[in-house]
Amino acid sequence: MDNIYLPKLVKVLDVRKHTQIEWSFLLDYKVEEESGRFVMVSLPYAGEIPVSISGFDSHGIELTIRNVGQVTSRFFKLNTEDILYVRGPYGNSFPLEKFQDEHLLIIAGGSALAAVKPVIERYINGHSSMLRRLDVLAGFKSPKHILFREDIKRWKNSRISDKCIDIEITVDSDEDYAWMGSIGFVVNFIKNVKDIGEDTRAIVIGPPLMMKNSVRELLAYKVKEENIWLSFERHMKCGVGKCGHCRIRDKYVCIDGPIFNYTEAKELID
Amino acid sequence: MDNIYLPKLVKVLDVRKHTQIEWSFLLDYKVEEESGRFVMVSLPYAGEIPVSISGFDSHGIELTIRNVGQVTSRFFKLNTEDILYVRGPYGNSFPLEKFQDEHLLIIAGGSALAAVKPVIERYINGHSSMLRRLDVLAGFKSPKHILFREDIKRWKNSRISDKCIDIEITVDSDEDYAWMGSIGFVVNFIKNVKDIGEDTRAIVIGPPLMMKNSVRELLAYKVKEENIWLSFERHMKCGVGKCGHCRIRDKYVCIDGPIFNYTEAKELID
Amino acid sequence: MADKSKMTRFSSEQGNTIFNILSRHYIIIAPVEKPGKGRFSDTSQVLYEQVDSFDEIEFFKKTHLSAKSVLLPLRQTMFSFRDNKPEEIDDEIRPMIIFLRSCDIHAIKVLDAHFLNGGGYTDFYYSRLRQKVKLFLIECEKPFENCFCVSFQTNKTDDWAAFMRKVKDGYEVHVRDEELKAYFPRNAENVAGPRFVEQDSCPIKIPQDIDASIFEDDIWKEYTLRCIACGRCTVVCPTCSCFSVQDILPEDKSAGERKRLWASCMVKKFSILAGNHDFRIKEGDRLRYRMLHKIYDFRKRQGFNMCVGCGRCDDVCPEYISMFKCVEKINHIIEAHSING
Amino acid sequence: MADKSKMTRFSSEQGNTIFNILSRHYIIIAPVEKPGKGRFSDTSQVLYEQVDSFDEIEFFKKTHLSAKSVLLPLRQTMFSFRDNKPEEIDDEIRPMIIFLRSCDIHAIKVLDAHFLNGGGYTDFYYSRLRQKVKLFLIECEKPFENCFCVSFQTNKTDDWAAFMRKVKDGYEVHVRDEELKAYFPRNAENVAGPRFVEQDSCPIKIPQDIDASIFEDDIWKEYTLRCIACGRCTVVCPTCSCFSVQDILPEDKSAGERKRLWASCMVKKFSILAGNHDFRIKEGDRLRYRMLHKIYDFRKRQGFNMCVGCGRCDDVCPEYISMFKCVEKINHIIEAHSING
Amino acid sequence: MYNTKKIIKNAFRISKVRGETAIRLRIPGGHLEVKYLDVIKDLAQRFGNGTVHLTTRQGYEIPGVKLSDIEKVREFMRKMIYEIEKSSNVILEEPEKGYPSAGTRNVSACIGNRVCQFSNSDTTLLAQKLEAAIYPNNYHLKVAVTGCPNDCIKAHMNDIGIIAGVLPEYDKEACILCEACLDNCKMRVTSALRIENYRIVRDEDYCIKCGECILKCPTQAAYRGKLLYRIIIGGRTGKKNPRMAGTFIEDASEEVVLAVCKNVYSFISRYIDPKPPKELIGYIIDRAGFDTFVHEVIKGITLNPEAKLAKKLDNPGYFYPVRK
Amino acid sequence: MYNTKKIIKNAFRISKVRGETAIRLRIPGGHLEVKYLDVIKDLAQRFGNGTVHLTTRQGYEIPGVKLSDIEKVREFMRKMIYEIEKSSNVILEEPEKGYPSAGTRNVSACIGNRVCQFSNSDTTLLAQKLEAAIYPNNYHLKVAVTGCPNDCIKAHMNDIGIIAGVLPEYDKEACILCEACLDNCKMRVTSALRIENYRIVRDEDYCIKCGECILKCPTQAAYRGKLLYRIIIGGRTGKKNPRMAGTFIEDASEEVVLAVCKNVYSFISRYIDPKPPKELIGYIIDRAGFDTFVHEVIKGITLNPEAKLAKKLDNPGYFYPVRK
Repeated sequence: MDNIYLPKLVKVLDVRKHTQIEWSFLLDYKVEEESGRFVMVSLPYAGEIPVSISGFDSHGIELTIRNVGQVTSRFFKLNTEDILYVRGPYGNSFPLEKFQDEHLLIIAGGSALAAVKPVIERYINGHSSMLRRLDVLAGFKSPKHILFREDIKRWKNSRISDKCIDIEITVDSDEDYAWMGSIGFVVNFIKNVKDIGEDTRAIVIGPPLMMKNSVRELLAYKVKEENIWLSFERHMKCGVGKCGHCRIRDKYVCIDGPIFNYTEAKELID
Repeated sequence: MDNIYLPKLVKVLDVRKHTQIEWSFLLDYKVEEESGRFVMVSLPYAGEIPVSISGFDSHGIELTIRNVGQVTSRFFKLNTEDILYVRGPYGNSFPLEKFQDEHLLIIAGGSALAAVKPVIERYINGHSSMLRRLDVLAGFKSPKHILFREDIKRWKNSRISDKCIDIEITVDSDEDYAWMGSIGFVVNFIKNVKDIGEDTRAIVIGPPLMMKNSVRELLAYKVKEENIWLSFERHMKCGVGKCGHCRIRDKYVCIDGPIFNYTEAKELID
Repeated sequence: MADKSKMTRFSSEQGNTIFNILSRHYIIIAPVEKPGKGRFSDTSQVLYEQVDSFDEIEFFKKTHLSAKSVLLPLRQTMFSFRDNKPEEIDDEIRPMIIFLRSCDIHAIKVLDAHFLNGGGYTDFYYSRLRQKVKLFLIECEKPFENCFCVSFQTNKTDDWAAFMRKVKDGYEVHVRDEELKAYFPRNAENVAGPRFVEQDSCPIKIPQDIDASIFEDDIWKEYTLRCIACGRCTVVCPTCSCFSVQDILPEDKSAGERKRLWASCMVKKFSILAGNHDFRIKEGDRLRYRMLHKIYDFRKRQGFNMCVGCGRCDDVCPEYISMFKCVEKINHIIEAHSING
Repeated sequence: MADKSKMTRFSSEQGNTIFNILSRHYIIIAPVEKPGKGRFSDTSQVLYEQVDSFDEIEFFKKTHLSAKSVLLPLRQTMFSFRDNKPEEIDDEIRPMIIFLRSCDIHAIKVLDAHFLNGGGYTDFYYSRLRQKVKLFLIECEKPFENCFCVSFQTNKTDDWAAFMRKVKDGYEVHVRDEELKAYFPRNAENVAGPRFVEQDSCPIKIPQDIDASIFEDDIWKEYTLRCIACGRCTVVCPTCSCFSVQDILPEDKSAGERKRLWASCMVKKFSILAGNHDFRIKEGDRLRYRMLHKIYDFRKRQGFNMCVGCGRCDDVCPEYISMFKCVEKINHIIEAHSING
Repeated sequence: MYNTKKIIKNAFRISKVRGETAIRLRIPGGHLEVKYLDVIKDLAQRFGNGTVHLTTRQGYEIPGVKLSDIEKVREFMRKMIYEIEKSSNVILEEPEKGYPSAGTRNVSACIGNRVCQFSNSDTTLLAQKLEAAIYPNNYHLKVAVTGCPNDCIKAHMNDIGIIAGVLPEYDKEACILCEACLDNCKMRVTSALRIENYRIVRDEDYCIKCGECILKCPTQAAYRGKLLYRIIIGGRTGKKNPRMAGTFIEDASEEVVLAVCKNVYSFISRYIDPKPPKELIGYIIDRAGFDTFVHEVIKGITLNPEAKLAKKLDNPGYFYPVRK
Repeated sequence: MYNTKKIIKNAFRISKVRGETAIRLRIPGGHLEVKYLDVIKDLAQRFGNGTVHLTTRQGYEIPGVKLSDIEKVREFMRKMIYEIEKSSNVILEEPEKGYPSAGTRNVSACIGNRVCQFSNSDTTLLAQKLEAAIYPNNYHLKVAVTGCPNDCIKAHMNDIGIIAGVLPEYDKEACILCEACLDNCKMRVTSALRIENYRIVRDEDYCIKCGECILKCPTQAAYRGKLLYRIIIGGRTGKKNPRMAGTFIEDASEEVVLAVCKNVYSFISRYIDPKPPKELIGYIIDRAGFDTFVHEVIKGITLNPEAKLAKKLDNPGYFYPVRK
């Protein structure tokens, strides 16, 4: 019998630092590219946490981690060549087939952008063949919280070549007056999205309140419920539907999610 | 109506100091010579006390006072010519008629000698005509407590001229080894008294225990109860049988005493 | 005994008029019940006080303190020391009427014997007051608790200036004193004269002779364990009359006064000499001293008993020591002694 | 159902012999009453423990904790970090016999469904233990307080290796499991097979469908005022199986271990994310979450109810919050909603 | 099954025995007409285990009562609790529901001057007046009245303790200088008396108004003056800082006592930390400060002229050491 | 008339009402079978004024009884007092004479673990054992037993207070780290618990053995170990120096508690000042010294291994200022 809880020892290939507390780790862990899934990452005595895969690469996967807890702080001591415990990937992935040739609007709040980054990359790298149009709305708390600056710059540049891509980065506030872009909650920028309508496919990912407000706004723009997908972040201890922490009603975020169509998600009251 | 409580103002004629705390005051207060009686002496705010008359003189009376209380301490500030409040004399006197031509034994303890001093003086001054024999046994606590040293010397000297007088002065103890005379309680010297017997007349005066023991010894020497007289000292506030303090059974020491024949005294249990 | 035909009856309202006139000439002192004046909280007390109407008088309850304080004040000035010379204070002494029960009238006889004649000396201060006092008898319909006046033959008296009884809506009075007659209406009615208690609830046998053997008995040791020497028995006793003398400077620092204050043989220092020799230290001995005075020693001197059987000592003793029980015990001892000895 | 003719009876003494042999091959775990082991002083508690004789077993009282701790230990080592490499610990797992009532056997079916197949993953640790367990049925002559197994159809079961009943001076047993038959005598007697409770004292109506409207009801606010989030209901529940994971260095500082520990959705931090966002803070919401899982959410996923009606949550709640009452309230809400809405 | 919080608020206890409660009866001031003993006996025999516990706050606790019998119990004791409270002028509006609150505990009192010679007041009566002033109330408050500084009721361990005292008046002309008061005050109290110029002088700085001098005086030269109360606050036991109540107001009148006790509730309601189930007033004062307490509690009260407010609060006690 | 000292020794009170007494009944540990309520009611109705007072020491006081009825009262209550004392294993040799002594007061106890969830012991039972150990005795001693450091019985105001505690045992393997014990200990007690390496560590220096962690633990990983008592001494109110009892022995066994209480009497008898009517043990210790007290009281006692003797006695309280 397989022991689903036994992690594998994985080497850190590269560390990329976005902000003081948000780094990406490139791991020597090869998995099929399925955007939206997560792995369970741990170190002895630090504990185990679920981390979304923020990038698929020929060398392995990229995990973008925020240093906010006991576990993550241990990861921030890691260097290239160090070992991490990894098991997974777990969970479902974005239903890319549903976006084919459609207008896709991705709304991401804060570090949740990491989980949706592979989807964006996928379309940035080969948009015209796959989508009708791509809108990315990403909001951060303040300019210094912005992640993936290099990537975002690249995405924005790709807009020059492809008029059907729009990337809007906003910050909630800018106390340092250093930001030249938009200021305000992402939800307030939905109205700027071109051609938003009932057939728009939307991915919403981020803090609970941001997701709730964004969905409300989308529905106001007549986006159909079944065209909205959310990605849930929950406390998880196993990743495989056993520990119970991530259960919402009859669903386990780890195995039935983390991505839920809004028709399903709206019933998932904690 | 006479107010028995109103004192007279009396002048101090002379002050004679026997010991640190025992002085005699000669007062300009002329009364009949009746040995054994007392006067009520007071000063404003000091209070009033009964004091035995320790000497009768052509000028007045002598009071010998021990400085032991609130009242007496005030007297010890008096000088010649100062005024004292006096009323009395009160109480009965020694039944001198009963001693006529008899053997008289006077046993005195401490300052009580003062009360019996007039009796001694009377016989010292004219013995042969009045008594068969006079024995004086006077005891003091220690040599430095001896009162009336000059008088005693005079009494002792009178012995030389009159073989029927015997004066024995004892001290209870002599810590300073300064005393050349007898040492011991007076009661122990009764056995030395010559010709003691049932017809001996005895006056016993002094502290209660000394009186009790002396009487026991006298009775052992067959002295008849009716030939023993005691002088009582009691707390007195009026001197005239009203205040109640000196009452013993149906007797008031102030008016029925202070001198009691032993036949009567033995019934007087406090 | 009072003649029925000499009784007078008047209403409460008439009484007010009578009182007003009477009180111009006499201070009227009688039992009064004072709420809140008891020793313990929320208790009353029946006291002797100057009254302002007959209706104020409490006719039916025994007083806590006796009336002796009228004749022998708790603190009485003897004389002042103005200019260091003893000088009597010439307070005008107003005539007084005191309402008393038979036993308390007998108690005044005890005080009279002691202060007026005792030992050949007359007490100036007592005498001065006593001359001004007229006694109004009040009756006891039945004995109070702890009373044994019948045993002491103090239940009846003829020694009164007037007799007064409270009845429904008014008073019945019989005035004997000629001076007083003028103040009261003369409406001879057929009402009963003073009724006296004829039977003690617990008669007490007064021992005839007490010899010194009683002093050695263990009962006094028992009393030493019980008595707390508080002196209340002597304070309330109508015949206890011991006093101390103190020279006191008044608060205004004017001439000092020699005063006499009640003293009590039950209380510390009563018999203490300067130099601290005390003749009665044990409580039992003090109690014996007091008790024998009341029932024997006084009689031996004066021919009649000091105790008048009012029972106030028993009423007041916080330790419930009983005169009655004590006399009973003394009788037992005497009896046992006369049989065995 | 058990066939009467297959029953076996043996005495207490015989039982000792049987037990001794049986226990060479099986750890035998059964209800035991332990005096002094209650939460409150001088109270006892009925627990699941390894026993050393049949006579030790408490057949007639409901256990406080269920037997789930046998299959899902409170703290269970997952693997060690020897040389920093995750490594399963190869403890030999001995075959076990657990004595269970019908409801508790049903509870194991719930755990099986969750751990053996749930979501397509098999729980290694549960499975490893579960394989070694044989279930001995004990019967309930009548429902215990707070039981409602009939309502949840867990009152009866056929899923047991053996059935044992305590009778006067001995035991009656019916062994079905072939392996076990060898250990027991074969003296077929005409005794009754397991009796099952046929009627709940308070039957509970299990709601068929629960929509999101229930979430808004005020009853959860009421429960917030009552529930103290102590977690005892989940601890004693035979089907609650949530766990946390911790890496623990043993006291001897040898290789650390990753362990799983029971967790409870009623207790703080259960649903908290790093960064302190919690999805259920109010006690009433936690209670709702637990309650609906038991009677609805699990069923929706697995096809049968999670709650087995053992009533332990009601037995243990210090606030006397009742599953029964709560379901009753839910039914009312649903009813009202279906009428009005 | 049962709403424990409501049950507790109804003054029933949650017993350690599952499914059982204990009936708690208030006896304000501790004095009870014995006719109620029949009801109490019946309660214990019908619903309980045939025993009663006499509590240290002078109530009854009847143990072993089934929670399922609570309705029957309420009905059974309805009349009694109504009458007992009514005798303190507290009208229970729904006596059939039991006591309306349990936070404010039975106001207890020493035996008081109905029996005790030392007591300066009818403590039971004052306890009943206090009951009328402060009950029902959900805030946890323990009030006790004691008749003299002997404090037999242990008012010092209550949130509010009321110690009855008496101002001893003195009639010099009735004093015979027996020194009974003096000796007693020296031996048993604070030696507040001395003799000066043949009269007794009472030193107000030392006199604790126990009234013993009045009790001892054979002539009643010392006699009862005003009844004055010392109000002490903040006494308690517990697992953090057992401490004795400290003086808040000295020589208060009965009116002030009643008004202060009422006002204490507005202080509590304004400053209590709602988190712990029942923050005791001592802890609230610790947080809010004594000055705030004084300000809040004497608001609107005209103090009697003798009354003296403490400048600071002294609650002697100890802290169990707390790990930091 | 009446020998008050004997009457008082017989546990009757001398009332402020002349000629009256009050019957005082001992209820060791405060628990009473209600069948006695009939007798108490009869006593109050036949001999008293129809009321009873529930005392703070958990006895009954029946006021308004004529001293002259005392013999009848004794006969009337003979059987009851015999039986009640017998239930504490105290055999009254002459129950017809009433209680043989009154100095040692009713041993009182909080409701204890017969009802209360917090109580670590059956306080009534221990009170009854103590009654058997120390009653009758003429020395004035107040002993109270409380089930936990909450001290509802106010043991801190007794001459001897017994505070029941429990040594919490801990089964790490049953601990699910819910932190209920930790949070509670921090909020309500002394924060004696901490987490170290995923287990609860109890700091013996801070733990007051209240047992709350056991009550809070959902899995009973914290469970009841040894029952240990804290013996505190010298608490009292009064007119000189109200003060709280201080710790004498921590973590004593029941045997030690009983032995210590017995030995306290030999200390009292050796060191009491016979002059004041009833010198309390605190004052005796003040005079004799704590070391002498310890020496005398632990004489002949083998302390249980956990027991810790205090090095000094701390009695927090205050002194009424005494005029010098």
